[in-house]
Amino acid sequence: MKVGVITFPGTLDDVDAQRAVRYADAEAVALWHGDTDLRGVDAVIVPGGFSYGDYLRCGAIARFAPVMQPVVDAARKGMPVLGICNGFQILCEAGLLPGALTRNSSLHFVCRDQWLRVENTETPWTTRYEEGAEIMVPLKSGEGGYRAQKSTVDELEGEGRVVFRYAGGNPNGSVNDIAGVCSANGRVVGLMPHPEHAIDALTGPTDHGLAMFKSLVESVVAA
Amino acid sequence: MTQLDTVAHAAETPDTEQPFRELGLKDDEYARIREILGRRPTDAELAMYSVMWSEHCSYKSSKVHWKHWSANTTPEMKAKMLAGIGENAGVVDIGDGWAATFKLESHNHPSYVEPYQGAATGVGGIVRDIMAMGARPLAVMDPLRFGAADHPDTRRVLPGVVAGVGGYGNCLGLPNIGGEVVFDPSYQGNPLVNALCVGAMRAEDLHLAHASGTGNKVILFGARTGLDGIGGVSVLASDTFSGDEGGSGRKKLPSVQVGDPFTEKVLIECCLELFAEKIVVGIQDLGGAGLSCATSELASAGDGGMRVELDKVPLRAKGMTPAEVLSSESQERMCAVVRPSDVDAFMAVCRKWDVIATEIGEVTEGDRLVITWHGETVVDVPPRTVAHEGPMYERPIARPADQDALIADTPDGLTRPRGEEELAATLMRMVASPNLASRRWVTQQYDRYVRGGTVLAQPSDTGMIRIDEETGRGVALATDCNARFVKLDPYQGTQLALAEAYRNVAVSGATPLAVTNCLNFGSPEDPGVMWQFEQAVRGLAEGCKELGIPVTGGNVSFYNQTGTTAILPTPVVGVLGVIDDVRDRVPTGLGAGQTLLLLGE
Amino acid sequence: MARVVVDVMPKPEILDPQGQAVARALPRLGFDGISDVRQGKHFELEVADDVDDETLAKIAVGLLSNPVIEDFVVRRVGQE
Amino acid sequence: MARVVVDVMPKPEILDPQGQAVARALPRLGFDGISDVRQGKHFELEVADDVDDETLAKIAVGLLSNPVIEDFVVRRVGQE
Ligand SMILES: Nc1ncnc2c1ncn2[C@@H]1O[C@H](COP(=O)(O)OP(=O)(O)O)[C@@H](O)[C@H]1O
Repeated sequence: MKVGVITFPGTLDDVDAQRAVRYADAEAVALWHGDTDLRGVDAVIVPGGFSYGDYLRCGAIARFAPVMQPVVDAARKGMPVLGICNGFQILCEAGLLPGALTRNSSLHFVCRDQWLRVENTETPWTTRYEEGAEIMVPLKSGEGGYRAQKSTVDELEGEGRVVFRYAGGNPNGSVNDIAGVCSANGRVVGLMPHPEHAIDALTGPTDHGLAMFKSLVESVVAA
Repeated sequence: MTQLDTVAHAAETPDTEQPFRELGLKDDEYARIREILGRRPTDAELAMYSVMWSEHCSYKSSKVHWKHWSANTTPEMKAKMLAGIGENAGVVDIGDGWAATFKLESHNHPSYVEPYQGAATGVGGIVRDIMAMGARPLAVMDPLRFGAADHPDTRRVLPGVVAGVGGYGNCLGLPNIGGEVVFDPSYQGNPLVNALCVGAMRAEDLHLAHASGTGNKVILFGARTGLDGIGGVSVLASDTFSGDEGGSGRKKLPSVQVGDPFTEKVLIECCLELFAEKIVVGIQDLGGAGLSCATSELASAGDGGMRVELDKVPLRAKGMTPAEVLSSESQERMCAVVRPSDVDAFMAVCRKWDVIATEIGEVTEGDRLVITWHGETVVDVPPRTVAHEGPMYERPIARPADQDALIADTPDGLTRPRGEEELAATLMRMVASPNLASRRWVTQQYDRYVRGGTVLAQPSDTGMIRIDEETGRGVALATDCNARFVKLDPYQGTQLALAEAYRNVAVSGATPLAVTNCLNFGSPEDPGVMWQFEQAVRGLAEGCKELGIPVTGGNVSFYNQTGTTAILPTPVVGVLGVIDDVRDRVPTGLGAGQTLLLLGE
Repeated sequence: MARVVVDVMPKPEILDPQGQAVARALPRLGFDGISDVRQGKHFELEVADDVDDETLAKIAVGLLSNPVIEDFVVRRVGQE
Repeated sequence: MARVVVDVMPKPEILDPQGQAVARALPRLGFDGISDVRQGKHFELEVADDVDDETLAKIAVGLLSNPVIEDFVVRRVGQE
């Protein structure tokens, strides 16, 4: 199975996302921001970084890249899509996920090993976790505060669409400690922390993130 | 618009007064330029010489002491060194066909003026040095020194510097794998912002900065050239510069550069693709001294001359003079030498990354660097005289008169804590003291995970990154300097800095291989400072010989002082080691059930 | 050529940590009498004369601001 | 209470990577005719009536802007 990993100018964690895909025994396919089709992949990861420098607003310019149109189309048809950090911001800007990410309440960039609670294990990216499981993965962002209209937040909570919640302290002022959410059909997931940096205890704090990529492979194969 | 000061015009008007003193040149230096050229320099030539002959670019006060490096480098020490002092950064063979390159550099004065941008552009500059060797930059470190932690100005400088190091490094996708934060009142008006970058490449991909092959094209690529930091290098490194370029009628220009890390990130990827396609003959980063430096150094290191059409340089500001274009310190620019047959391929790679690239000249026969402006010659110089044959000074050296008194004032007179309670209170005070307290406020603003190769970073005393995912080969780095020891005994204090960095690398499981340094001192015109400097260089060189690892490069930052009071002498030493398999690293910290052994006395 | 200004502000109900940080710093620095601070972005665009208001609004809403969290105001401030 | 607006902009000769990023994006999105974009900050302050212009200028220069690289403009926009 093939998982596409998009590179925009300024993307940083594409190599890490590709490595995580390989660790889950799938093939990583590099997608370029200028691509107009998805090269036959079964799922797409929009990785972290600072696309276009994130000078205007995180993800604001990347969402207009040519590759985003086929991503939006495929996601609407049910292709699994994962947005990590800047990728989450891009998916929000592109309207695939509700809400927006804003400046951390501390006003500082924060890089730390962060505990998360897995709240929804039905998405293709989280089936391998037990509900309520606590995992530790790196968080590293300056604009990670999740915000949305109250009605949107209520809807997300009511429909179980909060996928990850910060545990052991809210690092950025996100409403309801939200660390990650999913689309109405559950196929598109976005989160601020970086599971792709936690696939091997040699280079990350844990290997707790690997199960996300293994979940995907299982879900796609089962489908 | 004043008349363009061409070479012909300069020859006709030998008596024109020139503001060489305002540009930081001494009378004899100016006389020497006239002697070299056989006429007065043009404005553009004066700008070039003044910036390239500044302390910062020419090492005019320190160069005579480099004899200690060569005197203490044995053939065995040289064996693994692929590039050494004189290149943009040192390169060492780390086995399996891999080469690692690393260097420390200072951006002290700019970071005091504008902490965020000063620190950010400091990171940007050292990263381009590593790129200019043909390597992929892999990680950064940031040894920092600030004034007293509770001084109001430290509140301005420290958060800005840390945000700048983080803002730039995080956006480039370079993990920050270590550094230092030290507080001492001597740095109050003069914080130290040193930055280290380490990179790696296949040994055969090593690129050296030279322009050879007559007919090869000179291509400037990256950001546009603006009025940033015009004369910055001189004003920042030599304290006597008024900021005006002389005769151009411009008001005082900013000596501050603003960094654009996104442009640099794209430039990195673009360069790596150019290297991979093997279409770069020579490459040079544009740092302090901008195009003055890049063109003269490329030409000087090559086997011919060079012709540059300066008006082709893409500009950001209107009405810039040739002298300004040559001196601009606009960031995120590189200069490459490319075979004519590869120019199209070169441009295609740049287009892919949306990087502006412009052919500005070519390598010529002969040995002159000729620069034209809309067809008229404004520079015609032997490039070596600009880049490599600047002035050299034997500054007076004298052990400070108060050194004995300083040493005599031992800690023996201090009261010691007695009894449990006093000991506990002392311990609490130490733990809470700024120099021993947790560095988390700083380190958590730095991404240490990006690229997935970081094996050790904070809280370890050594940073370690994996270079080869198949074999696990990696490098370890530590930077250290206890400047109070150096003040007491610059020779031994510097050796202690070396020994500490060496030990930190060794205990991580890596084998130390090479040394870089950033020598931060006061004014070289102060004989006491020069004594510290000479002792430090000799100490480091002889220490390296003892340990069997060479100094491969470094940086000198003089004039770090407030008024006449110099900072503590701060020769920061960086040691790089190699580890065959990073899985064998030794992490810091104890596990349950482990036995604690003390080695040594 | 005309100069166009676009001001983008966080919506009133959205938390504005930057503005709050300024508001908290003011009394510490001895400045009293400032009861609220909000921080947004200010853009200045040089615009050809044939760019109409509708286009400017599209740029403001589609690119310069995020309607989920921000409001914007477009003003033409002068000819050049 | 009065409302005061402070606009802070990068000095003209200083590189503005943010504005450049927007300027480069616009043609890609199909918006032509915008020749230059500069991006700065926009502050809105609620100010007691006895706060004078001198105080406002001090706040603008000391806290809201960085005089090394930025210019600012203070405007009183209305009473509340
Ligand atoms: N400026 C900095 N940048 C990055 N890491 C830093 C910086 N300062 C300190 N660190 C890291 O924080 C950790 C603790 O630093 P420090 O307290 O200086 O250690 P030690 O006193 O044991 O040398 C180390 O891993 C060090 O590399």
